[in-house]
Amino acid sequence: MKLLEYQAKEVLASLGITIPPGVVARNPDEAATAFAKLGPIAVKAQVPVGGRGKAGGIKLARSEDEARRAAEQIIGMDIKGFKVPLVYCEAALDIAREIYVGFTVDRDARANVLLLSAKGGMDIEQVAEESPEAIARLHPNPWRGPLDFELAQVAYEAGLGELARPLAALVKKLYRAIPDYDALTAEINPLVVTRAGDVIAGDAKLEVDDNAAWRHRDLEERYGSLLEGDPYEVEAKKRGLTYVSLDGDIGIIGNGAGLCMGTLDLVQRAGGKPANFCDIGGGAKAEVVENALAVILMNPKVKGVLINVFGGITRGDEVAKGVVTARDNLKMRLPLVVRMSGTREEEGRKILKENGIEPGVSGWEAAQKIVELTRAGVGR
Amino acid sequence: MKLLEYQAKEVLASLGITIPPGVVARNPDEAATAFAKLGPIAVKAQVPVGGRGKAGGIKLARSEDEARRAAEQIIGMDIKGFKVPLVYCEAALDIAREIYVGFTVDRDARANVLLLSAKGGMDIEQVAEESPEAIARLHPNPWRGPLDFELAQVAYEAGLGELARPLAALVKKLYRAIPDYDALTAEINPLVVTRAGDVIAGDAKLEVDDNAAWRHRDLEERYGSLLEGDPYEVEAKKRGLTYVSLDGDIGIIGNGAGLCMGTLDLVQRAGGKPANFCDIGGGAKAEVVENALAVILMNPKVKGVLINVFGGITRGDEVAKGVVTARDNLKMRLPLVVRMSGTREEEGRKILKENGIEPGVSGWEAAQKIVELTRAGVGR
Amino acid sequence: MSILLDASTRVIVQGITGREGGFHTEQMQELGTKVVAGTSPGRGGTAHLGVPVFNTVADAVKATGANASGIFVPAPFAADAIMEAAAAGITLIVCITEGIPIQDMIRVKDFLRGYPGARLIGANCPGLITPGQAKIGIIPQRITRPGQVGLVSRSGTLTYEVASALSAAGMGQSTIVGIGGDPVLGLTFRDVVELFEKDPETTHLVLIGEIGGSDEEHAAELLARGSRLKAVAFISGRTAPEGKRMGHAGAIISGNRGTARSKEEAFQKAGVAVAETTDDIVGMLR
Amino acid sequence: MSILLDASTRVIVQGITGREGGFHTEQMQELGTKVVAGTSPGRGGTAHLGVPVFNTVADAVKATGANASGIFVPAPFAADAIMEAAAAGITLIVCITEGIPIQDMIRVKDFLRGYPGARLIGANCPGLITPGQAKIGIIPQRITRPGQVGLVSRSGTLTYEVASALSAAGMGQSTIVGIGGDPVLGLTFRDVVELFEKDPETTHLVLIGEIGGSDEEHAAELLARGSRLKAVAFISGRTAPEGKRMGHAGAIISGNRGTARSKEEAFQKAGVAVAETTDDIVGMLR
Repeated sequence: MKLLEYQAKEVLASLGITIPPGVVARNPDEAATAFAKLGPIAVKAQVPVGGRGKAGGIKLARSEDEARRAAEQIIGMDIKGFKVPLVYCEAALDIAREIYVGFTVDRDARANVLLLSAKGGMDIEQVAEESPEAIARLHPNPWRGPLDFELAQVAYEAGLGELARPLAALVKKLYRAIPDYDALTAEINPLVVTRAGDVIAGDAKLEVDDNAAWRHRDLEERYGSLLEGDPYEVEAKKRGLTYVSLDGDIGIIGNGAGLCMGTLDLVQRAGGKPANFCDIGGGAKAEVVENALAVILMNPKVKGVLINVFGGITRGDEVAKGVVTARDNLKMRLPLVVRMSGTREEEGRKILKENGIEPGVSGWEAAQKIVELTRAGVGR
Repeated sequence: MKLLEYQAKEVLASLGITIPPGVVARNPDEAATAFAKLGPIAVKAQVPVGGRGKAGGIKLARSEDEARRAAEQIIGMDIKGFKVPLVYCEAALDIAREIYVGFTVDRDARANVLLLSAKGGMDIEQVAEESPEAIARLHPNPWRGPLDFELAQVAYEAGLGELARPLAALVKKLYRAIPDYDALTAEINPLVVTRAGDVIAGDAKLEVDDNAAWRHRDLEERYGSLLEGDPYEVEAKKRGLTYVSLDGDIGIIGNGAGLCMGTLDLVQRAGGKPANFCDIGGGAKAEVVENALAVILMNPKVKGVLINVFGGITRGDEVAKGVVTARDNLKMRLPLVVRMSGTREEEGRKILKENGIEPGVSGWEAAQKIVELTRAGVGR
Repeated sequence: MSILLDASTRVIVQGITGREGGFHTEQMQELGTKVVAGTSPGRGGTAHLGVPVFNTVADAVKATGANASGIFVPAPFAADAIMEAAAAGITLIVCITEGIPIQDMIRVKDFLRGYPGARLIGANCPGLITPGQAKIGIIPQRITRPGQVGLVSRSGTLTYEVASALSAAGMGQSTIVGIGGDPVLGLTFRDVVELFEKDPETTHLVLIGEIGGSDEEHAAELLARGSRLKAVAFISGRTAPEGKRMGHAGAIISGNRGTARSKEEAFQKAGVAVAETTDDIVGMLR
Repeated sequence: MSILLDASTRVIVQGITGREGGFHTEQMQELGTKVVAGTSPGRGGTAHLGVPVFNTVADAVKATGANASGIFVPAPFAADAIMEAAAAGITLIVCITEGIPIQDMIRVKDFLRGYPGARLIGANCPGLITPGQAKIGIIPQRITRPGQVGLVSRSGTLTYEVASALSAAGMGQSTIVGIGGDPVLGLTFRDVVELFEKDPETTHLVLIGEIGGSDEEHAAELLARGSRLKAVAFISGRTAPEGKRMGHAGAIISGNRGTARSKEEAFQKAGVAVAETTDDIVGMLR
């Protein structure tokens, strides 16, 4: 779960990190009120993706009128597929310098990594590419957390030695987001050092591990409803499916992430364009298949669906029956190709054929079939 | 700092542990009010030592009148040298069984140890002696804290397997007293399992490391004033001295705990009885010596004082001058023997003699001298 | 004739009384796996599926001399179960459970440093099987047959695909290891490849990788130093769009790292044939 | 001719710019100790007492090849300083600081398990000295002289007493180690005795113990297995009342454990002479 900026800042504030005074505004009037309260403000689009500045999602307002106009322009805007639901109006800071500080999971090290750089306010991936030496790194022990001497070392490495103490204090607070909130990313960019010497979170990113949602029901209750991005992904999540929207027109269902990704590859190789990634996990119960089909069919761009199920233990005839039932319940008319294997796979294929569904023996064969059928526009 | 029962319980409650409803009473009226509020109560003397039950410091009250009388009897009582400042009135529990659970520092293992026993409500040292197998032990890793499987194991070992889950939850909360409050001891005895199946702290002991007082100023502010035990120890603490009251009549001052203890041994060997242990630490500045002497002279039982200072780096003449000044400032008339060594120790001894203070060349000689002088009753 | 696991391995099942644990224990027993015990807190002293049940792994190890464990407990308890197994002296720990929080696994990985003898497979993996001898996990024995191909894979169902195809073509397997697709896991490709190199009965190697991370690249580096195994690699997710997380499997690419291309190039550089589809693997392996 | 420390040991001082650190660094230099650097956060790049100052121990080790450290930082920072030294590769860490919270030291002890090459002396100790060669800490060199008596002690001032008496009697010392009196500390009596056993130049041994804990008993157990050293032990606190904590030193007795009697009996059983007062030690050692 990727929190919005103002949500992430609320969490950081609860960990003891200083954030600028700010107010959420859902309409231009509220933005004007925010200005009245805070004075000059930045009006910022709240979307769970980066790059909103370049997309025009951040505007400075030096009057109530400007605040109102900024909110008018930003709310409802589309930024990388996310419709902006509200803006965050934040008091302008007296910036002396900007620092980058963030934790993320370093997959290769199987550990969390702290990244610290004097080049704050910039895209850290770009900094990493252009001047990797400008980023100091620390892999804290996951039970101990970062130790004082480690934080001092990394501050000196980053050329921020004179700020070693306030930085260590801040980083230890930021680190708490990992054990306390299962953060996969906890980033402050820029971390603003004001001319008064205070250290304040200028922006904040916080991604909470979905696998740990059961430990953080409170977060989901407080913030979850606002995090709607892609409508199909939202719907799929509600139905307990692992689903990612893509750009194409062929719906894909598979069991297992690897098989599912492999199926995307095959469809693309056969000249088609997948509309999604949808992993229904082990087994292949009728109910789950129906849920997956229902979500895929919500998308009007979809012209056909390929189901690729490897039945390790599941029986082929059962999978076939399930698919038929799901299709019938949903009154689906688009081309449907099903490739499955497992015990009784031939019986399964027979059932499919009898019900007007194209069976495939191999994934590659099935991929070619669905591409062919969707090109022909069957069912439309 | 050993907290009183009600203070320890407040801390445990802040860690999420269930405690019985209770009220502090400073006089019989407040105890009566507590009864009115809580019904049948235990009226418990609040002193930072064990064994108050045997000393008559705990009484059950089944009426306002009984509550009043119990408080009357208990408040002001002397329990092992502690004058009872107040009582804690606690609602009686519906006890199904009593368990012992506690953390303490296992010096030999250089680690904290969890002790868990189905024999709750008893003196755990007695249980340890009589049936050591009745106590299950766990040394949690100090960075990780106790892990779930470790807690399950120790619960089964203690014969408390059927309570493994609630016990694990409780012990993890109790453990927080270690990292959060620098607890040296955090003990719940008895841990009461009610007939309703709830797990409640019947009594609580919490000792906070004095070395970590700077991390827990809040605790000292909230509770410190009530923890007055021996008045000389309290006074010494205020003056920053390491002081322990003993039963005899010869005041002892030394620099270094080992030397100081060794001096006690020598005095006892020479037939005397030390009145205290007082370690003034490295060096031996006049001001510190004066503070130590002042505290020792508060005790009317003291008939003479022995100062034993090994001057590793300190100069003997300076120590001598400091002692003389301290004695004069305090107008001390009791016998004073000073044994010191270091550079210029002979000059130092000369200064002492000139000022009517007995110098000693070795600790043993000095110990014999002070015993002799106090027996003679010089200065009284 | 195998790595990690054979008919003599003494296996316990953590969570044996659960639905999944019970079902797969029976499958494991059917193949001949020496399942010596199960654990289920509060059920100690009973029996299930013909084996004794203990409250703790320590008890089970003490009573049965078990040296391997299959973990089928729910995600909130799985990290603890892995640590319990390691602390009890289990040297092969196979965690099938999916959906374990990443931070739990990061802590587990550090915990395991204290138990250098313990090997973890998974979590979120199908486990491993030595065809005809034993399995821990959920790989269907029906699609395997004994032989000389070592198979190591990050994906469950793709493993089954390939094993099926190999068996159908008469190419049996020495051991099949599903290492799991989570970002933080136990044995890596490289670890498993090293074991296959040392197993004289394994002559061929199939690696099934995925986008994300650099584990495939590290295995390729090892193979580049020279290998006696005839190897074919396959990477799934080559057409996955950048920056999208493909399922809990954690397959995600950022920048140039962890792309299918970088992995395929690493294998090619190491002299390992790279298959374009799983259907091609059998033919390329011959 | 010594254990742990000699004239070739390359020493840094953590907290060199502090009052204590500075004073004792000068003393250490006066004896000839090879002090190669100091650390003081924010003072990196400067010099103090003729040696370069670094911000971190890692920097100091990198620049000077230091292998030992004396720690003179205030108690709230001391545990971190010990861990910093170990992590930077220092193998002899001597922590003089007193008043470190016990829980900090318990965490440090566990941290040091990850650095088996690092030896910690203290905290809350006077450090160690190899007379005529080098010292780390605060033992006054004036009262020592080179020789063949190994001296290990939990108490600071009692150490000085005994060293003085030995030196005055013409019995020089190979190395004097003040291990400190805190309940949770680094090297124990047993560890130091083992080192003296292996040092061919040490022929005599003096142990100065204290009530509390079982470290003296453990050293006695080792000596009971046979020792080439002529040894005398002394235990202070024999008349301390039960259950009273004697100063920060943590000397406390509960039940029968850790009493002066149990320690003295352990030494006697091991064939080690036990002195009744420190004044008796020299005579008994001859």
